[in-house]
Amino acid sequence: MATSQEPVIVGFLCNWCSYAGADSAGTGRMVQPTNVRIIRVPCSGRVNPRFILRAFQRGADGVLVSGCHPNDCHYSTGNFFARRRLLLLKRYLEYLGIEPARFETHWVSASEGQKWAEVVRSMAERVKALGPSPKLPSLL
Amino acid sequence: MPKSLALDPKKMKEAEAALRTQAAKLLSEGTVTVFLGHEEGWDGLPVPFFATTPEEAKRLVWNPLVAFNLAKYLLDRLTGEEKVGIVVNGCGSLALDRLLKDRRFPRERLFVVGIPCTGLLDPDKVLALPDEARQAALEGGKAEPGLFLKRCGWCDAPNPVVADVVLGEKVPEEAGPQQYPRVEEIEKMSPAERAAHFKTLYEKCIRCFACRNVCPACSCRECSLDQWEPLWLGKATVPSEQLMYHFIRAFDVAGRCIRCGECERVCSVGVPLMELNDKLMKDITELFGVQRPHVPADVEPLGQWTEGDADLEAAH
Amino acid sequence: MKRVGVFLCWCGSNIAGTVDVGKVAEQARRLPGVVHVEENKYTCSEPGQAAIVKAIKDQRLDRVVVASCSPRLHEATFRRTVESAGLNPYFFEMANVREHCSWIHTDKETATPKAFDLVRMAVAKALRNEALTRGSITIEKRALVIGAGIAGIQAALDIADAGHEVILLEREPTIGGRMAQLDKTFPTLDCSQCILTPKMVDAAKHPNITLYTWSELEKVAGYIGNFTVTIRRKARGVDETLCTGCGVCQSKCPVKVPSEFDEGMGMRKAIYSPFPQAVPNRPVMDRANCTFFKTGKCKICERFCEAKAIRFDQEDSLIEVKVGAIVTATGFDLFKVEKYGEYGYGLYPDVINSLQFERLVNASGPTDGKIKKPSDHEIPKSVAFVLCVGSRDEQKGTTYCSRACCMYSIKHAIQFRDKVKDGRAYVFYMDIRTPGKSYEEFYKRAAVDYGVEFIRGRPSKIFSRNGKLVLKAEDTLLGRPIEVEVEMVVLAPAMLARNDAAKIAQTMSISYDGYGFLNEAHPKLRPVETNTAGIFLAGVCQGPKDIPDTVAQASAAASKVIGLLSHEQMATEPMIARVSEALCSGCLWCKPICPYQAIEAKTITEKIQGKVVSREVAAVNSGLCQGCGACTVACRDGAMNISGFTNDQLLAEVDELLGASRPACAAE
Amino acid sequence: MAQSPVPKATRLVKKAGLGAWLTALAADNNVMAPVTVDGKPLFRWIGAGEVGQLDLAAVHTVNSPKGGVMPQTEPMLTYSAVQDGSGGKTLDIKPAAEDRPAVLFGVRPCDAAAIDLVGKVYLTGEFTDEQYQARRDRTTVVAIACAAPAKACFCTSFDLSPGAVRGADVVLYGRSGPGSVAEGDAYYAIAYTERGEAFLGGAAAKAAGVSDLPAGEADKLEKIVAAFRGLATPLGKKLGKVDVADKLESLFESAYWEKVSSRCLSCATCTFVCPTCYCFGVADTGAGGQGVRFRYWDFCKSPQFMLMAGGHDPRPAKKNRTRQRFLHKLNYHHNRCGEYLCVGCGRCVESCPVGLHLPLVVSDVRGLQP
Repeated sequence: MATSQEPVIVGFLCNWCSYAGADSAGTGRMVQPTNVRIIRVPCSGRVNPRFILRAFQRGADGVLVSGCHPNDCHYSTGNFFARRRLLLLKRYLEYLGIEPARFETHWVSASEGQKWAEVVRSMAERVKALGPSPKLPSLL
Repeated sequence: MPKSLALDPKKMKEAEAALRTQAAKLLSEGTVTVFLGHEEGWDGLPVPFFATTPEEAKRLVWNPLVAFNLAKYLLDRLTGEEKVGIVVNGCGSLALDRLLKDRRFPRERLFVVGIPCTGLLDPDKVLALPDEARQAALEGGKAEPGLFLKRCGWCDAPNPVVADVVLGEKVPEEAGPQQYPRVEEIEKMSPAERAAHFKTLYEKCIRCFACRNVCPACSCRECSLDQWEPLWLGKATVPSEQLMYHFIRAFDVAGRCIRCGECERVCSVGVPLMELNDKLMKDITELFGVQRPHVPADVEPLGQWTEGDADLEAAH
Repeated sequence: MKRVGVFLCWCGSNIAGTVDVGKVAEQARRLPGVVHVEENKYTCSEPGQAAIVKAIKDQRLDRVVVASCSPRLHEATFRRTVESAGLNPYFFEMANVREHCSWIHTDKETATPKAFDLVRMAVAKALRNEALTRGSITIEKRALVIGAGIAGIQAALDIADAGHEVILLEREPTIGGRMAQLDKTFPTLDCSQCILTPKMVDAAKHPNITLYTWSELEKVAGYIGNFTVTIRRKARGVDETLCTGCGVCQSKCPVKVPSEFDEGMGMRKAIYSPFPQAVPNRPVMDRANCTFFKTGKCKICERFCEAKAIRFDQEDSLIEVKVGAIVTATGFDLFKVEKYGEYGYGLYPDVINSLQFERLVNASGPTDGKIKKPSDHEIPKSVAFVLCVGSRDEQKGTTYCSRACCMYSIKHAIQFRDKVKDGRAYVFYMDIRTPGKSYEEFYKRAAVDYGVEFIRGRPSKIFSRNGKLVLKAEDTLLGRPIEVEVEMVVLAPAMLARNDAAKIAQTMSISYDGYGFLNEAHPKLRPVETNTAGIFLAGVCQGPKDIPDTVAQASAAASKVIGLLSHEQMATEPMIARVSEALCSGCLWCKPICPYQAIEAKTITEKIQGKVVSREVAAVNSGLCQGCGACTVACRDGAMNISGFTNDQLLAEVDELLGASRPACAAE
Repeated sequence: MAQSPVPKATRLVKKAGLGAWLTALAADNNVMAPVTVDGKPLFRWIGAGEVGQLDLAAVHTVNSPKGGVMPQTEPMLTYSAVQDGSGGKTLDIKPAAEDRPAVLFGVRPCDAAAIDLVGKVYLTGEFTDEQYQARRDRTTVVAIACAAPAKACFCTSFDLSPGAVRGADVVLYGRSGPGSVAEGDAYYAIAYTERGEAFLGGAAAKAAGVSDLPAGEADKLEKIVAAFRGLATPLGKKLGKVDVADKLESLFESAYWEKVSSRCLSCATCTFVCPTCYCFGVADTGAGGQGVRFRYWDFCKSPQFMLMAGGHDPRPAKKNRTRQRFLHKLNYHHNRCGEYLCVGCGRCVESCPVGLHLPLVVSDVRGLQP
């Protein structure tokens, strides 16, 4: 069986904007690379930085968080809290030696299928250019 | 190093006498049923000590080696009605305030004796000195800057911020932006160098949890790192799990760390934990404009936001 | 052991064309917990759903995973299917292999393993799904309508007519709002007051409507079906029960101040009703201008009041009301045209704004309906109407179009031409926007029948020359600079959100946009709901609109309220936050993060080492919580979770994707 | 000491040859040795490239070499769900791969004794821990006698000494004898087991220039070895022989435990640095039906240690847990095996952040009223 060597990007998408945006991209048949696996969350504010670290720890080559544009949050403020946490996280990951391009956050609305497709394309490209994420030794 | 760090053993001796009197009074009058302080331990170093009688209060010590923050012991007394006495210096009071802001102990059950601080010495370093030099440091106040606790080097809160009574005079405070030279050094490394640097850190750690257990910002009833469902942290002490441990520990105290450095001090294998905590504090200042991120605030920096926070999307 | 059934949908060739569904099925059989795997042409079809029901029964499935389209499309469908087979609907989980896979990929070799990854993740999550039950909350069958302009009045009447109690709140002395200030309405030119005042009276007399004027919203607590609203009844200075509305106090009061209702074009007294048809017909005392409050002497009104209704010592009072739903209809403010210094508003008395023109042209206005120049009370022979003052101007005003100004300015031009037969009316516009029934015709009539002169160009300057006002502009149709001399200029200001809209929004915990307009839950599909359940929007507080749209939206909001209040109980969504009290340390850092104020401290008692102790923990109000999950991240204890999106479930998805297995299932 | 152990072979190795010895050993063995990392002496597995970091100066590494025979994390088996012949599923289980032979080099006599002490727990009685047995069977312990015991050393409070042999296959004695910090230019390498004898005769030893004892040095050697074994330890002198097992029988309910435990941080420092603490937990890691079952060090000071499903905890407070740790070492184990579960290495004295350690408890207990 051929094991895929394609990089894997874990996407945490808010249900109301970005997940719907990714649906729009699908409905519009906007062809994208196969690297992203989407995990649906209610809001970008639900994304615990620990989830992101867990993904990297388990060998993800990239992590992508996407939510509603600031001021458009379905829950009004969730993405503002997310923005703070993830700003701090972004710098922290970089500090720990995880290349900055491996972790990105984007604001994609339900109607922005085109933008979502572009986010996927460009991030996949950047992560591919970096090569596989360096993995720390584990039992697995 | 702040200028106020002129070790004054004589003042401390006076404070010690006043502390014993104060604690004995509180205990004899029944204001408190226990008083949290230090006594002289087996090898001459102070160890945490909990006096319950005026007699025992005489054993309390206050000297340049009382490095241990006592606030965390309050958690052992959460269930109960009795009032607890505690002695704090500047950083000790920050630890206490941390617990108060985290609603982990009721203020009304506390009687806080504050002592302004002229600096503390690193017990391990002092213990390693030849007898004469040790004496000179402890009794003569002649201590090289390197002998002080690391945290004294960046201290901007030598006076207790929480106290019911203060023994001794206020120490002049020097406010200024916190410096993070070691973080700046690491920031200059390449990503690969940084990854390698922190890998050595993960490999060293034996995951004894002393850093977590001593930390005044880590006060959960049951640490999520000890929980099985979900298993936030795997039990294997392999570098990938150590990364997770150190990430979660540091990120959970981000914005709440008081920069006491106790985590690093109690680490038996020398993991430089403040390299992680300091980075987050530095960034909280840079990103969110919190000028003294180590001072407990009414709303934690990550529990709020402003419209003006940096555009995360553009940060890529 | 859990028994998971996996149903793989072909969606005709929509999925099967790009994903080797058979291969995914083969691999899925190996997954832990999976006891049944089945492919369907169309899982959402009748036979597809029947297959799920059958498998649940035959295979004793306790978890169901469907790999098909987006859960946003069919999650509800399949939950019902699962429920119909006797399984808790929340034991269902979905893998989106169409929108997120087959439709966006072209290569079967790579799309197939990705589809399998998505299935694995869904199975891993489903294994941790829990039975959730919808709760129910009792509904207080009463509505609050905030703002009694035409939107609020319409909503209140509709709700009241449906048989529900309504509290209608208005902070001005009278209901009626902006529409009461208008003279005629476009495009029919029927008299605004004539169509409004009957509704005002209806509202006042309706047995189901309680009117609180001169009152403001103080606090809103609670949640859908159970709001507790605190209202500040401002001291009126008049005992409303005794006052007969005779008006003597007003006529005797010696103080004159510019009338807000007349937009400063006329005067009012310190004790006053804004206009004769005010409802209720009870005056209010303006303490800031009252001589007694300023000097301690006067009390003339009291002397003349036969009903003995004057109360100098009256104080504000707070009342609390319980309502099940709230309609927000707080209206709008006008853009301050002073911001366009080059237009000379404030400098030249004959440069006025449109609402002032409404008062001038109104028969019951300060000039009895005669269009007179404020400077010399002469009738102007020429008037220029300037559109988009503050609208569609990023630099000085707002980016948006205020939607009504084209039409009412055309109306103004027609009214002017009607009253001043030899006058000339100029309209300076950027685009004339007439999207409404009979609107375009109205515009044509103005140009053709009334000879209104339309000039496409935004004036760059208005200045005075020889006692006349000169508008300097570029006629963009002719492509040349022009100067037009007139005797009066009317500026059409942008409609703005109320200057305290943000405060009102915060009081109610609803969101608002950068201009302060309140946000609807969805711009197309939920235009009158807000993101706070039980709070609805009507009128310009949501965004600029004209009267017909305002009334339509008000009735829409009312119908939502009526729908809500027609139930005794309401089901609550179970996918909301929950606290593990055993783990909660009671730090309550979750509390400030909650956008719905759904988290409160609660004291619990428990036995610790034989001792009974009490301590505080966080408690989630299931009526308020909307399930966003922001609190879960603030919770370091791991005590806070979102049902349906628990930490355990989300980590399981990550672990499953990246964990030990990562088997690819492409062609061997 | 009851009777002197009998050497099986006696050799001399130049200090300068140690590096070559370790390098040669590393080719076929996993080698664990004391190295200094950022100022902290640690016992670590070292590769051939890290031989230069060998540091025998510190008497105590922060951690003990117990990880050499009881890794902190040790895979036990791997499992994966596979299809069986009939379209169903079955679990494919494979034992963990075996490591290479191991040499624990530069182990202090107390730590070597600890390996033997703990070995009894795993290898005697009704149940033999096969994985532990296999690991012990492929491990050679090369101890080094302590020329200058540290302040916290108290091995002499038990039947041990800075020159003790228990648990070691080979013991290195500094040629210039105890008392001098510089241990001289060479060591006497004495094998006390067949494994040790083979080890000294092996190819790696040759590469290090391990030679026969120069003629006429046998007497000197005997004196020096005796001197090592007669050497006092600072804390041992203060503490005397540990003798509290019987007394503790009556102190289970003593208020002392509450008092002494009150400052405990509930961390694992004492347990993890202790050469004789051996408790472990078992866990799985993996996903998608594949994974690894492993054991890992657990610690009785943890509030989770005895927590049972359903929430009951037989040792709910620090008092219970602290009492357990010390009674285990000073009473229970003594009752079972006739010796204390402590070798006096002094690490708890040095590492406990709040000065709560075994010698303190021993001396306190002596003063307690039963």
